[in-house]
Amino acid sequence: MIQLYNVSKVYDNGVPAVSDISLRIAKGEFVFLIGPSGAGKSTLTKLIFREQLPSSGQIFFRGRNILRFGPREVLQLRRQIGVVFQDFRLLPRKTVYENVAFALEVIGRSRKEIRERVPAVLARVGLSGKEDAFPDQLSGGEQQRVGVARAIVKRPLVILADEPTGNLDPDTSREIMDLFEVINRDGTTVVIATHAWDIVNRMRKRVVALENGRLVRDEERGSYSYGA
Amino acid sequence: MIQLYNVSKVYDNGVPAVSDISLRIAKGEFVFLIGPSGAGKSTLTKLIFREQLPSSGQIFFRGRNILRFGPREVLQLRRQIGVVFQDFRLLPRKTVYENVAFALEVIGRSRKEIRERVPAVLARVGLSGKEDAFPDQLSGGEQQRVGVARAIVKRPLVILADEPTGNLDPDTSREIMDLFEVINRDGTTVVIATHAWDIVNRMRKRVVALENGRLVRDEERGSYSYGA
Amino acid sequence: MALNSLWYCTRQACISLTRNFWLGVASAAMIAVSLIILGAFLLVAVNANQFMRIVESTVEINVFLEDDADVRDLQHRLAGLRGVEEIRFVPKQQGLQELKKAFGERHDLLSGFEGENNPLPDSFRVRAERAELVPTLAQQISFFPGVYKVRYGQEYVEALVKVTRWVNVVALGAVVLLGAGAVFLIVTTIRLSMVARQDEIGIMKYLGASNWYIRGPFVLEGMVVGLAGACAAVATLGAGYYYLVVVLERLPLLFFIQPVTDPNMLLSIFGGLLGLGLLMGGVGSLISVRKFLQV
Amino acid sequence: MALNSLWYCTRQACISLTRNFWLGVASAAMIAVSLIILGAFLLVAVNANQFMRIVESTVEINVFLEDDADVRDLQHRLAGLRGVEEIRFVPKQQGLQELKKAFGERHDLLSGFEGENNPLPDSFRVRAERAELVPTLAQQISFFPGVYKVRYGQEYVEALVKVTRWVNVVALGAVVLLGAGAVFLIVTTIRLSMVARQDEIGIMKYLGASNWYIRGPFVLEGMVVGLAGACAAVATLGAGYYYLVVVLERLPLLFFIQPVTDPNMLLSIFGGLLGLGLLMGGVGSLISVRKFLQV
Ligand SMILES: Nc1ncnc2c1ncn2[C@@H]1O[C@H](COP(=O)(O)OP(=O)(O)OP(=O)(O)O)[C@@H](O)[C@H]1O
Ligand SMILES: Nc1ncnc2c1ncn2[C@@H]1O[C@H](COP(=O)(O)OP(=O)(O)OP(=O)(O)O)[C@@H](O)[C@H]1O
Ligand SMILES: [Mg+2]
Ligand SMILES: [Mg+2]
Repeated sequence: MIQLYNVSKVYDNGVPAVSDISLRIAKGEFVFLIGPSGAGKSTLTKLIFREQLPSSGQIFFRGRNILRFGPREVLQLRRQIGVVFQDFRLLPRKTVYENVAFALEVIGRSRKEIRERVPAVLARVGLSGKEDAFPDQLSGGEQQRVGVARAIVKRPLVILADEPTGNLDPDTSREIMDLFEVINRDGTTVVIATHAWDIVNRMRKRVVALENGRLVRDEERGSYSYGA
Repeated sequence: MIQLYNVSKVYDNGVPAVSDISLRIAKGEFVFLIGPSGAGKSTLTKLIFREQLPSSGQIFFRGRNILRFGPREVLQLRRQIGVVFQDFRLLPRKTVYENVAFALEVIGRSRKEIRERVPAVLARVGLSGKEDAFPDQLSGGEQQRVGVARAIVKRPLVILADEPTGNLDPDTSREIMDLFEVINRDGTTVVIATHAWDIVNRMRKRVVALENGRLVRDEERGSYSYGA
Repeated sequence: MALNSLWYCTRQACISLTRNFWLGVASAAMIAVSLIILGAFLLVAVNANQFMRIVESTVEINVFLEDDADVRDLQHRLAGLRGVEEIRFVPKQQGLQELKKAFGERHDLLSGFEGENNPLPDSFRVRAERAELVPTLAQQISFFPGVYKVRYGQEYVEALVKVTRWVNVVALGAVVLLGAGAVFLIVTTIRLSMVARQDEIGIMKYLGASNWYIRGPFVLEGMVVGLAGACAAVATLGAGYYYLVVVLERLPLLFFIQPVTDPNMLLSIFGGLLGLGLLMGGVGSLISVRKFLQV
Repeated sequence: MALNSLWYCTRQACISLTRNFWLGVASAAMIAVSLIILGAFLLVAVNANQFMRIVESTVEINVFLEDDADVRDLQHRLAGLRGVEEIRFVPKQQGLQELKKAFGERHDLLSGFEGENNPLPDSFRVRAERAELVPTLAQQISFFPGVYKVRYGQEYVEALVKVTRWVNVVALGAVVLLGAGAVFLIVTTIRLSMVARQDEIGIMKYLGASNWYIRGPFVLEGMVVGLAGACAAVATLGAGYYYLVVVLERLPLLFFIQPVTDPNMLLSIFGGLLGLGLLMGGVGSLISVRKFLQV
């Protein structure tokens, strides 16, 4: 599904965020991306849906080099990926309902389908009753769950979730992670960057650990630990 | 230090975020505020430094009713409290150094003192070398630590930290919490709203639990649990 | 699908307009102010032009005839000239009357010249279509048989021609400058209001929204705001101009200030302003969004 | 402490200006465009006023004397009148010469009136300070001993007075309107650019920053931007006006368009524009920030 070959990213100000990473994620996998703060987890996910372009290396999505994509193909790429952003990135002038519906409108779904799916997804992340609230009328955890709902509502091929439970209590975190697992069982590839060591240890999925922008560990059924 | 008497907050859109809470926090205490997502933790902290006004009830800070404060006294109140915001609220057009220095400039500290203290604090939260970066050039966890540095640099009477480790890995989270404990030992009152159950359980401080806007538990040397 | 998109754009634009009501009002007001200034100047320019044409129409060529001139033949010749607007024959008696009138109270000075003693010749008064044609016409006429002398206010005509050209150049220049200024003001306003939405546009891009999907509502919103501003401008200008016309009519002595009331001309000015507002709103939004679409 | 604050404001304003360079340039350009329009109109108004005054100065009262009038005494009386600008004595010979000139080529008509036969009386030509004084003066003079008749172009003077009043009213109205428009444009621009910083201001408030601490840099920045825009406007207007003056001088026939070149007048206009830019930038920022300080 996703392949990275010797990918490096040096930001404009000279910070090397990701260094020489090669990685292969197959269709249907469930991957935890772990590492200390500033290790390059977010940068790696941004490279995959082309928010950022790598300084060197190649990135393939479904066998095609995304660095050669034209504008239309970039759109298609992003429509096939559901992203949960670490900083939420909700549309501030749209209600919760509209924010989630927007992800479906973008991919051209019918209004009927939107009216069915959006409330169902909001219920699954525990936001029933908050449909008409604007993002600045939500608690931190509620905003985060809107981000999760927006990513999963379009049933994408791949879900990239960057720290999706950072503002959630343990119970809700577990529910959200279970939700990702259910979606993964239906065949969706899931990549989650996280600091939730308890959940990583409990779920025993593939764990990819970064440190200082380098890949330091890649383990099936791994646990939360990195470095020496 | 801080007293709340029958405080309730109903937001403009009719959401009752905090209901009839009475609470007393003595000088030098260390309090964890816990509760599920949307329980009203952030609202409670916002009430204390007068970002929000309660719908009913009284709030006292150092024996004085903050609801009767005029503009000048509100400034004084806020200068005596160091706040870590759940959504960081860094000044986007200032560098990391300037963001932290701003908290000292506001309370009228000399430039010499600023030049000494800011780098020291940045070093303690592990951000040495990031002084000249702008907030949008930082990882999520780095931004959060800038927020922590800004709150503690002015050595306030009270620290209100809203989810200060949500974007930090376990090791860094522990370091930050240890930092708060050190500061608390020097006499600073510390109130931390958090979901980090592991840290709450390890540190064994006073725990105040909210659920649906109500105070459901208040326990010295408590552990992370709420509800029935 | 296309209809679906149109519906989407319209709905989004409506939502955005109501949720950002004050931003929209501010932008519309900016557009209105710009267009009022531009429109007021257009009206001034049109009126200046008409005023010059009225002044021009007062310029006459005096053609004095020999005593034995063939009046009919000359009349035909004059009528055949290009650029002649009007020809009037003035027999010498009438010429004397006019001279007396010019003398006013002292006309008794001329009392000895009545009847047979009238020393004035017969003459034609010729009006040209434009003042600048007068010198050439005068020269052509002077060669006609039976013409004793041709006279016109040479200095006056030359000055008039120069002033006319100047008024035209200045008016055109000012309208172009003001137009450019208005366009600049409008585009900058829209761009400034767009900065606040920069993040929004970026987020939409990351969600895979196509450029037109993002632009559409903005452009429609811009057009609505632009049209609203232009309507306000046209209403203000129209009312102000109407009032001015009414007031000027009440001052009969200001005979030489005859405001333009040709409905076609006024409609094309006001219509042009409306179109400009619409266009500016739409194109301005389009250009402003473009900058933020490079994600 | 006060010095410290000033230093802080200056430093913050400088940092902000360099980091938000394009926003500053856009705002300055908006201010420049507004002030250019306002300034251009001020110049037009000042020139129109001067033009009217030149036209007024051509209005003369003809005072015809009785044959036995005491010229010296009359001259004294006329000089004693309020509102008289200039008095000129015209003996009857000179009167005849002027009449002949008016007759132009046909002056031979008057050849019988030379010397003793001259039917014209001696006269004074009186110029008033302002055209509107002419009717009153004429009446006063007509009662003086030795005055045979007083004449002036009554219709002409009345029309002139009305036009002058109109030009003044229209010019003042337009300047006020354009000034209000410019102020509105500038304030709205600053407010729009402030929306982008709304969050920033809120954060500063929550950190305990006093209102002046937040406002200071914004106001200083606004003043710098306003002054920059005003400087651009004054430079453009100054160069354009200088060019116009030079061109008009080269057209000697446009005798009646004498552009205002009085340095005091021009300096006060340009200085006023600079002050307006500075003030608007500062006050505009102050007002705009205020809205966001209510936290
Ligand atoms: N836009 C940017 N410009 C410059 N440097 C950046 C930018 N974004 C991130 N960085 C730097 O790149 C490094 C990796 O950042 P990244 O956001 O990928 O870390 P992360 O693993 O997601 O950390 P966290 O767990 O704190 O979110 C950090 O040192 C950060 O300062
Ligand atoms: N500005 C607001 N306007 C309206 N409702 C609000 C606003 N802020 C919060 N709320 C609502 O008030 C309730 C409590 O919110 P609060 O932010 O205090 O929760 P919290 O305990 O901090 O949750 P979290 O752990 O997710 O941050 C929530 O239901 C939320 O939707
Ligand atoms: Mg990250
Ligand atoms: Mg919260």
